[in-house]
Amino acid sequence: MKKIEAVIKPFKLEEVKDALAEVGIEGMTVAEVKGFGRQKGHTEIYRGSEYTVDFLPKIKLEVVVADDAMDGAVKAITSAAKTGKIGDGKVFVSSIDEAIRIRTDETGNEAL
Amino acid sequence: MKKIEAVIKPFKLEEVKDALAEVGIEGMTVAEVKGFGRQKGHTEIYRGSEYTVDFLPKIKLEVVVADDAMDGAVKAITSAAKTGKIGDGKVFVSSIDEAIRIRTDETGNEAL
Amino acid sequence: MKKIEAVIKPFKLEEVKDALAEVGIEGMTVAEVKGFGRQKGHTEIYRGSEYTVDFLPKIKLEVVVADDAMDGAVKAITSAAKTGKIGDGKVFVSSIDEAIRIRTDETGNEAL
Amino acid sequence: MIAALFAAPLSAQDAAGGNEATPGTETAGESSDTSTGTDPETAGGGDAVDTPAEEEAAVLNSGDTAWMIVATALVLLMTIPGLSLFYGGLARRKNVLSILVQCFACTALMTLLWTVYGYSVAASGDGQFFGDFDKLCLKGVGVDTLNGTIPESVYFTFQMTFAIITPALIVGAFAERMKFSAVLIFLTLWFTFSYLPVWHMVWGGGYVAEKWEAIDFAGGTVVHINAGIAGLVACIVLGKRQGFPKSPMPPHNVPFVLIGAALLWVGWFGFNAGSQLAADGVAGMAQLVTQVATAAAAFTWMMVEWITKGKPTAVGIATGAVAGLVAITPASGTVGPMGAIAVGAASGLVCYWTATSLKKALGYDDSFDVFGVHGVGGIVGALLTGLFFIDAATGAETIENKLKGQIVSVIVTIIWSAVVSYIALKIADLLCGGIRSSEDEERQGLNVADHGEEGYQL
Amino acid sequence: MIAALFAAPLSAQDAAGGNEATPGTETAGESSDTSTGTDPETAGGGDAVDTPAEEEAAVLNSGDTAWMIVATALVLLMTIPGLSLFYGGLARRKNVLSILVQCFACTALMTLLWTVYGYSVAASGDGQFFGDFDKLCLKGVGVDTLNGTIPESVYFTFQMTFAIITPALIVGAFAERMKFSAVLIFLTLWFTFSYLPVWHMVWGGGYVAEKWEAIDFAGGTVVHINAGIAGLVACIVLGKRQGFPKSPMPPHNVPFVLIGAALLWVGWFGFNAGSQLAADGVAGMAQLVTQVATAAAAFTWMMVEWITKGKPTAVGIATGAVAGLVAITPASGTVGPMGAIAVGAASGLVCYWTATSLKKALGYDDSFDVFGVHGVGGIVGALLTGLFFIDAATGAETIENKLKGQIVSVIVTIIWSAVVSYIALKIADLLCGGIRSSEDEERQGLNVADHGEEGYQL
Amino acid sequence: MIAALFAAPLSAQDAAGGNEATPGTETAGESSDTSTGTDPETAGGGDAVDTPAEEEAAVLNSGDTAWMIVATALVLLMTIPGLSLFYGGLARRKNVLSILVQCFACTALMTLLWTVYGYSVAASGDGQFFGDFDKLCLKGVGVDTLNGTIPESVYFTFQMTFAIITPALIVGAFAERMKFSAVLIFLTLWFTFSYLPVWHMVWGGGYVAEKWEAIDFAGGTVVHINAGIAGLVACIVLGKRQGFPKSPMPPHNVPFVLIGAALLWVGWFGFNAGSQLAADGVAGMAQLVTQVATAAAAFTWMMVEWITKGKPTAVGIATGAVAGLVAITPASGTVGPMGAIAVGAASGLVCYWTATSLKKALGYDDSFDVFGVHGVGGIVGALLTGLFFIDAATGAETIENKLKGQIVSVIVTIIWSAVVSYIALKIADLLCGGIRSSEDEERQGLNVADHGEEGYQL
Ligand SMILES: Nc1ncnc2c1ncn2[C@@H]1O[C@H](COP(=O)(O)OP(=O)(O)O)[C@@H](O)[C@H]1O
Ligand SMILES: Nc1ncnc2c1ncn2[C@@H]1O[C@H](COP(=O)(O)OP(=O)(O)O)[C@@H](O)[C@H]1O
Ligand SMILES: Nc1ncnc2c1ncn2[C@@H]1O[C@H](COP(=O)(O)OP(=O)(O)O)[C@@H](O)[C@H]1O
Repeated sequence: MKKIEAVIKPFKLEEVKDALAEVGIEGMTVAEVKGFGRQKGHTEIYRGSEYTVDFLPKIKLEVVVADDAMDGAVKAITSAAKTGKIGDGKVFVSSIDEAIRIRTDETGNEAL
Repeated sequence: MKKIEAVIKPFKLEEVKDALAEVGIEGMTVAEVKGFGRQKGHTEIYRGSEYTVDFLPKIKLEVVVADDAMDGAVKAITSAAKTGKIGDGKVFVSSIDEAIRIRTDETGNEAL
Repeated sequence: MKKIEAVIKPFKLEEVKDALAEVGIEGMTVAEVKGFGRQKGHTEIYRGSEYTVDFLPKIKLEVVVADDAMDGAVKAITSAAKTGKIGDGKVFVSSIDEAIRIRTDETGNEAL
Repeated sequence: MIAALFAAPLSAQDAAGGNEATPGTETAGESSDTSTGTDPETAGGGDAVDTPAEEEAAVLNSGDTAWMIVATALVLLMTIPGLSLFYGGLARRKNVLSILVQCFACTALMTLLWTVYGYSVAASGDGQFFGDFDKLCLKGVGVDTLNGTIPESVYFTFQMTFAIITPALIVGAFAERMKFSAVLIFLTLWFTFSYLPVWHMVWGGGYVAEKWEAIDFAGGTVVHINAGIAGLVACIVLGKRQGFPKSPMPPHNVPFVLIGAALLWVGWFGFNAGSQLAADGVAGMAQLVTQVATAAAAFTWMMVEWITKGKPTAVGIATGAVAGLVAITPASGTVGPMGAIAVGAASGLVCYWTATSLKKALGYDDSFDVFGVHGVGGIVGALLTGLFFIDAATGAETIENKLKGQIVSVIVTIIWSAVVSYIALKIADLLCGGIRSSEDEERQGLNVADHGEEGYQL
Repeated sequence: MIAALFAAPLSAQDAAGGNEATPGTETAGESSDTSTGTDPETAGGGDAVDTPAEEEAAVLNSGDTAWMIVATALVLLMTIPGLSLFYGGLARRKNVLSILVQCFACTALMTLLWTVYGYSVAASGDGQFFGDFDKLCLKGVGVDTLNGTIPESVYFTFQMTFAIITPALIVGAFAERMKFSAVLIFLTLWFTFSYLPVWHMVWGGGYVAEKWEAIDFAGGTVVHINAGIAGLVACIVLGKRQGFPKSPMPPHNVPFVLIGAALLWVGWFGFNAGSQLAADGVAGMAQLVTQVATAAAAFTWMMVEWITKGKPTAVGIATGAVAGLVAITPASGTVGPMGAIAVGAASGLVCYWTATSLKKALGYDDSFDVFGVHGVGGIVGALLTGLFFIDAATGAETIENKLKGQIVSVIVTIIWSAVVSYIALKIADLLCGGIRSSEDEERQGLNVADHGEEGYQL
Repeated sequence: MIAALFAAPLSAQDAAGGNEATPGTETAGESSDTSTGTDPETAGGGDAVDTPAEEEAAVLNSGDTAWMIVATALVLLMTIPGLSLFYGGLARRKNVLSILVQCFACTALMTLLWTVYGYSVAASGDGQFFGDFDKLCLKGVGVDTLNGTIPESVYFTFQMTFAIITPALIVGAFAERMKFSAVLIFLTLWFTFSYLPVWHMVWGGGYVAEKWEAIDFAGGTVVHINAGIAGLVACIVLGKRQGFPKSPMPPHNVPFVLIGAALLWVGWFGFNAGSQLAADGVAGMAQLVTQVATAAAAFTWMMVEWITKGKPTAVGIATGAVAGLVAITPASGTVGPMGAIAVGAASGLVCYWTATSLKKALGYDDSFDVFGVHGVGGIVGALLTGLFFIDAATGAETIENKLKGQIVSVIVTIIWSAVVSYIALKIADLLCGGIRSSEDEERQGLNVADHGEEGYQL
């Protein structure tokens, strides 16, 4: 099994979710994170002094899929999350040794 | 070393923590995440219009353990987190190449 | 490519970020997490009853780097995050199969 | 008939007490020269010192003055922090500061405009639609000038707080998508060419008051219909927020919404009972009916939502309360307790229907239902004011003519405000090179885009 | 002796000033017919217009009216947003809206009930336990009806705000686990069969007032003991919240707790000084002792916590302030500044002990310590009121008989409220098929379960 | 000249109205014996009952009393929750509770100190720098004692609220790094040896009032300069917060900042108009100029920031409003509407410059700009008060001597407060073994370190 971690722009979450649903992926876990990279932040002002905020709000999406479902899932994510502007984010793929569904103790692909 | 990632129901955190302590695991990192899966969300109302909230609050638990401690840890988590109802969550296991304790620069199992 | 996950003390984030910049790493993702370990928590009081809070606020930093950049990155993090006091945190290294930059569909090291 | 029923407590008492006094007449006991918030003679406070007739009658009453100083503070409390929180809580987190700043800036700006020319144009002189310039910069108003039994300074500041909250109400309609600069320009123009003339027409002895003797005790038309219509026009001209109505936009801080509604409720006593300009029986009854109507509206909204949607929401009960406050405003000087329950229940029902069904049907994006609550609630109140009115002096019901007056004042206000709003928006559009924030700014949120700040660091 | 010491400033002054006037007597200068909030004759406001004797004396005083209109607004402010925030902040995030909605709905509901029958049953007629139906729907109350020197409408609305906050106080005891429908039914029954009769017994010339001349200037028994006992019974009948006391349930928003406490403090001036029904020296002294006692209680709680727990908490100092406000309530018309310090310090100590040690010992789950603060604080205040009372007219200390009256009124209230509460809960239980939320609803939180909303989107 | 322009509305009116009455003179109509908040005779409220002359004149006015009871509540509202929220929101999340508790504890502590000896030392007796002990524990003050037309109890409590907010203001300067115990000790010493004597010198007939007849209608020197200087000294002695100014320390809750500013604004009407101690034309004009000056300052700050920084911030407009409120305080009894605009605009400009440029240049860490806003704003106001003053009685401008008096009072206050603050800090240092929290405590945040609580569980 593969774990796909995607860091995307927050307002793209809904579209990505729908895109994944279309390729049959019905489970995922998301977290609010802050991202630092090429995309420049904005400046804020407090009592006359300005400072730059360069950690930008992003959404981190984690999906564990069967090996063969991987390519489809990655494509779905990248195409749905793309705006073409700096800061669209990244997708990272890694390997999962085992997956277990707590409720049923099913393991492997059945657990997903 | 293995990394165990478990997505569980928030109110189960305490029990899982205690279960892990019993098998001698004294370190973990948790994050508040939102989960999407089989478990259906609830509907909310705002000025007459209803909408479904299908990302549900979950807790993601990360524990890195020595290879031999893995099975025990996984069992501890699954049994403590189980309610038998949809939405209990998943456990994912992956491999860790290296671990370092920042304070002491110890590496490998000593770092855990 | 390698993924470096570091759990550090929140007030060390800026220093770690700068240290990584010095070794040429310009991208990272951070999340607010809570940590449980050797470091003891504090006690709080509510209407006369005291209770211990043992999940402490930590920052989890994720950086994906090319294999050869790994050692430098790890050193940068550990040295910048170190206070020598219990609770400095951990660094975990694991392998990444693939990385994609959503904006450009670049893959591998180009994506970082 | 029905009116007799709902206004009964008043007239019955008038008989019993052997006192003809009724709000809206010249014989309301010790508060005679201030008993009618709508009386041409006194509404233009300044006149008090001009007409020799009232000159001698004019003696300062410390009780009335004490009440009016406080009423003024209460009405300011309605805007900041009351309305600011009500709207700010309804906004999405990324826009909360833009709402708060718009309310604050409106408070500061209108205070200055009202001082420099607003008061004079509204309350001085007796044109049909506008007043005159005799009191620019408070010329001739000093420590000892009186308006009835209170210092004119107090009357001036009390009315100023109305001039502050009315434009601020509109902010809720175009929230989350309008440039801050455009907001300031639009509100300035609207204040000058819609608020002031409508004030003069209804309270300053102008067209509506003179020709139609319409009743607007505390501002149903001048404040609420006037602002509600401006809101509707503005949100239509601006267009919908990105993603509306597809993606839900739940309030980011519901407790703020309820704090805001609560402060509006409390402050409204100053608004309604204060409009009597005296601490007397009419003021007391105005406070009573305000409380009762608000409760009836909140309760109605809650029950209707519970029945139709399955759950009574916090935002719902708070919105219902505001709807009741709006509707009782014009009637608060003439209606009785039972009439108040009717007014409240009616506005709860109608506003619920507007803010939910009608809005969905027509598809306009009135962010926080300024039209649905203030526009519609104000109309409901204005009409029922005519329906439940009884001329206690004669005891005769004069519903027909009363209703006619009310209907006319409503129509005049709607048309006037709509036209002025539209033109004002176009002018703002020209001056600001577009009144709408850019797509990216709207997405990023106006906190950072317009004000360079984030709402919270939690 | 001790009493002489603590009430000294009053009597001393009475001598010096060569003026017998003292709160609670018939000779308190220009406010004679309203100086005793507990005087059977005037408490039932309506009587003012019935007894010919007072008929002629009855002239509206604009100063008194101004103060009472504001006092009414202040007491409403205590419930919304004051109490709502105090309780809402103490709740866990998942339940904050259920608290706010319960307080809001209680405000709307009680306003209607008080108008329709509450006022009449409490304040009209002279039965032993209940009043009569003469003033249903405010029959006979109009713009010109007076109660003493203020419009009866104002007296009615002022007392309404008491009828609102008292049931709302109970909400804190059964918070986070009771069905919303059951809450409304329970509060309606309790209001009708416990609040109204106790009001009538203590303030309406009923049993306690007549037979025992108990002193309750602003509502120590009628409001606080009454509500505190209802809370205790309710939380015991309902049972503990899941996880109590094992898992900690810290407040989700401590700043809200302090804002709420602050607004309660400020609003309480209307509650206590307003109970004088006039703007005079007694009202002024009532405000003074309220401020001093509250400060003493807050400071005491802070120091005790600091010493015993090592740290003075924010929730602690806020709770201490509320305890002081509760305790001084019945005494605020008769005690002097030094007595106020004693009352405050005593309540701070005793309530701290109840809310911490006693509750732990007995193991009941009074979510926000309604019994610990209002029940116990009310009892402390009621007793000390008798202890520090001095009959200035005679100068003689009458502690014995005074104390007896106070003790009786406390016991009567405790028993009455406990019995009614228990029965009311059982009835609600039948009507709602259980008064407690389901396990899942409680775990999910009542925001979503009862109201279909989340508190924040942060 | 210029003065004539800005104070014109007043004098013009005086001519027109054929009435010499002007605030600050002995002939201001029916409020003569209370018209000068700065008049030695009446400021020391107690005197009212001592001098036989006033004895007979002294009759309670229910309107004035009604207003003053409410004004007292309004000024308390300024500290809790007003100032607490303003400061609490500006703090970082980890310190919000320490701010709130410090404000609350200050409220409780100062209430007790003012009661036990503060009032007597400040307002009783006629020494040059301190009063006497005749009124310790309110000796001789009872229900019937009057101060002018209001009960002395009300005057006492009203002044108590000033004694509460003044030390509380200082908290903002040393926020986020001072031990709670040290805070309490420092404030107690400062209150005793700086607040009380300055009060006596300026309002109690002491040195400044007697020798220089300085005008301080509502507390520009006594409250704001006094506190502002103490804040500056304290933040310098304490040293900077860790990371200041390198790492940004943005407010954790900007909506709280705006709610706080709004409540300060509303409450300030009690502060300024209340200082007239009567509900009359002077009070009305004081409220008017307070509103206008505040709006002018908020608007000025907003525009300056918009022009210089590119964006108008929420914290900016709120801070500007406070700057305006501070500056108009001493002038609110004598300046006219146009003068108020000038005072507001000037303070907006100068305070903006101080809080941004000057602070950065000098590098001191005045956490929430207590010196920048209250110290500097107070000075601006005090000087302009002299500049815009017109002696209407003679019609002659007496700027020179007036200005001299103002300058002296400012200098005396600055020196006195600075010296006392420094010594008080040193004493606190000794008693607490250091006044500064440990490095770890500061990093962890004072919520947990000092109070064992976290602000939110969100
Ligand atoms: N090396 C990395 N490791 C982990 N996350 C990264 C890395 N580089 C970028 N990111 C994440 O991807 C987000 C987008 O990257 P950025 O360089 O800003 O734009 P782009 O993806 O278009 O190159 C960043 O905000 C950060 O969260
Ligand atoms: N493929 C997946 N990848 C990552 N997380 C998942 C995946 N499927 C489910 N989850 C997580 O597990 C949680 C529970 O899954 P769900 O299907 O709702 O119930 P169950 O675990 O009982 O099958 C989800 O809320 C989500 O957070
Ligand atoms: N086995 C583990 N798996 C995952 N995270 C861990 C583990 N052990 C510790 N951590 C994280 O590292 C943080 C610091 O660990 P701790 O034992 O407190 O101090 P130290 O790192 O100095 O040994 C913890 O708060 C937790 O977030």
